[in-house]
Amino acid sequence: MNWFKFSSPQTFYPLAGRLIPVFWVLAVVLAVAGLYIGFFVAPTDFQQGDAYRIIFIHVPAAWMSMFIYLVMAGWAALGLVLNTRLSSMMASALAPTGALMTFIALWTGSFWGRPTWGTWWVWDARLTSELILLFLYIGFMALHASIDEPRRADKAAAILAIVGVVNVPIIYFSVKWWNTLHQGASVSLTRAPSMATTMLLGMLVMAIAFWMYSIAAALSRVRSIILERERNSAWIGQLQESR
Amino acid sequence: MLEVRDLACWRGDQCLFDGLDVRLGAGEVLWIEGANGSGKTSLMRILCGLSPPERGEIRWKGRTLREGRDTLLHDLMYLGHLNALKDDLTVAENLDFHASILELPRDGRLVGEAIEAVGLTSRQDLPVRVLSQGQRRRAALARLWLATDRPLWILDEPFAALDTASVDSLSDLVASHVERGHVVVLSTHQEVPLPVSRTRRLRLDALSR
Amino acid sequence: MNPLLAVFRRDLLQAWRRRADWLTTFFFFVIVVSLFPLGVGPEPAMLRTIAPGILWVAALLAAMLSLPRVFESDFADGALEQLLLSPEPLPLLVLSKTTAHWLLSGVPLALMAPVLGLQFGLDVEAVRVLFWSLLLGTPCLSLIGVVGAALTLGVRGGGVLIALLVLPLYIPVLIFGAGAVETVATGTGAAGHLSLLGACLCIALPLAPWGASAALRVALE
Amino acid sequence: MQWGSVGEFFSMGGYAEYVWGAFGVTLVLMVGEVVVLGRRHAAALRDARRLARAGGPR
Repeated sequence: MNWFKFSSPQTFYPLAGRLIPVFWVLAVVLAVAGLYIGFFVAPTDFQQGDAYRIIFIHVPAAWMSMFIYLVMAGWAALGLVLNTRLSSMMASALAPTGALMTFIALWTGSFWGRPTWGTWWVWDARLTSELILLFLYIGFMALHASIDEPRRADKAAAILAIVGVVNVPIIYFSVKWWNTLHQGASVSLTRAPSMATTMLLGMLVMAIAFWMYSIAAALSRVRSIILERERNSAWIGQLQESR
Repeated sequence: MLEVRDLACWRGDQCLFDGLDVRLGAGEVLWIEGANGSGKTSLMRILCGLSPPERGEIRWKGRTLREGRDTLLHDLMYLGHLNALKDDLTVAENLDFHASILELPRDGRLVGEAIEAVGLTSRQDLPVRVLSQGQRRRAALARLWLATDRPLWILDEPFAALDTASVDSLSDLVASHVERGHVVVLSTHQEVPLPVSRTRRLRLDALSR
Repeated sequence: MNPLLAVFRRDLLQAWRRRADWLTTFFFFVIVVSLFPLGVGPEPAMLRTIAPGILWVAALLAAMLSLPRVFESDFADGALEQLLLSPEPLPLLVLSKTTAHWLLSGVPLALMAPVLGLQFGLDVEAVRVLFWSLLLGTPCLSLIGVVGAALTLGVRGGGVLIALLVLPLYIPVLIFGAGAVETVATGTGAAGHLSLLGACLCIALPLAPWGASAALRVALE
Repeated sequence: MQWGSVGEFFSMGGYAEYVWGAFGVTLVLMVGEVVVLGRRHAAALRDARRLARAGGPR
């Protein structure tokens, strides 16, 4: 099976069309299962009461925000090196979903911090790095949007993503260093409540659900990007199917 | 020396030219003609390797631009649409700078002769800012007198804004350069006295789709 | 004179002939720093604690202000095209332009910061560490900044966009730089921070010129 | 099964506004993204079709 056949937007478009519903269904099913575990199976935490249940979306979203940035930088690098348009389209399709995941991680993090530590925003190493990651996403999307010619926009944003992905570990290390220097890490989200197996299971199921969601969202957005960019090529004309 | 096979160039959704095949031997001039926006400058930038073509291949001395990039950079002399002159620097300083970064011969005598050849000796210590458009173009052209050993010249509208005397001296230079077995690719709108036997004309708008 | 020296000398000569442009970034630094006591209040104890952070953030912003100038004029008058067509490898040419930018923006800030530090009540030891941290940190700012300048070349709204791209990448340098000065107050040595700054410089030195050259080639396509 | 009654479930041990604030916004954002994606795809499809009918690619 020649995988390269799918590297051209024309052959990838219908394939993605068939895959998207599969990922949506998987995402919903796994989310329902995860929420069921999170709310009905996992016991109440003796320290934090029921507020800790926010962990079932906070941690998956945080994982996904980091994972999507890496995958995005990977596609961007591929597009830059191999000059394949589809990989660059995939990178710009992933960016908004990644930024959304980062925002969700920040939002749920502060909603979890309020009842547990009494403040809406905690300058904790992970939350602060999450905030900086959001800036990186916004930088990627802003640069891509401000260049008119799509091909140049892809390449410029790809270079930014590569420089960004090299900086992410450095940023995380420096923020952790800064955090221990100033607070001695008295307040930190990293020490989540003792992870009973059901809690861990719930979180993993939710993480996979978020993953399916991100794939479906990115594939759907990449189809729109293909339509917008390939407007002039002949194969668009024969698109009969309504979807 | 310079081979162009089935070259195509698009600007956004519009095809500038397609299916361009040219083969230039030693001692030939390629005269590119075409209306404004027909892709003359784009073609020249593609030949220099500055921008990638939509399709097609370019070979210099038998090797593609990707493999033979170093040889091309050592052999090429590109005069763009823009003069590449810094307004705050004098004519002499600009020329000296270009000679350094392009690794052209730089001793005082040659630089002096180049400025002499474009008739700017009296203004060589003035900042380029105060020069007229024609004088600036001549200041930019001075590099060519330093680059007589470069086998490939790519000149984008070199005769623009030049008076008749400068046009003649430039076309003589191009003629002598080509007689030494080098290759010159240039674009211009004016009828310029070039060595007819060695000149090939190419109309770009005939190739657009 | 080899091409790298030629680019370096020309940038300095060009900047010398347009001194006013470069003095603005210098005065921006001084003015921004002097705004804080007016905003926060003159109590010496307060100023002393926030001084490292303010001096470093102001230096960072001032360095960023002068970034578009690195390529903008060469891009406009066609000189950048010639640089791309020079036999000399582009990353090295970018490195010599970055050095010129650092000399014109980073070094003056590092020289001026101690004076402002004293104004904020920092003791001599802290001011000394401040100078060294800036001297070691500003090259990183120039290197990372040059990539941003190349990426936003000829892009509408480039000036503001460059801040959005570059500031997140400046954060490690800010943390280590400002942290170095603070450690003097807490008595622990600044060696740790300064060595981390040095590490940032070692990472930025090879990566940034590569990134900037790739971005320049893309910008001139 | 921890929750005695539905009311107890929704009170979430007294942390209702935080838990439901977090989950609710996440749900709204995700559903919002799906809606935006659907609308963007439909618009792109419509433009592509209109261009194709209007005379096809030059």
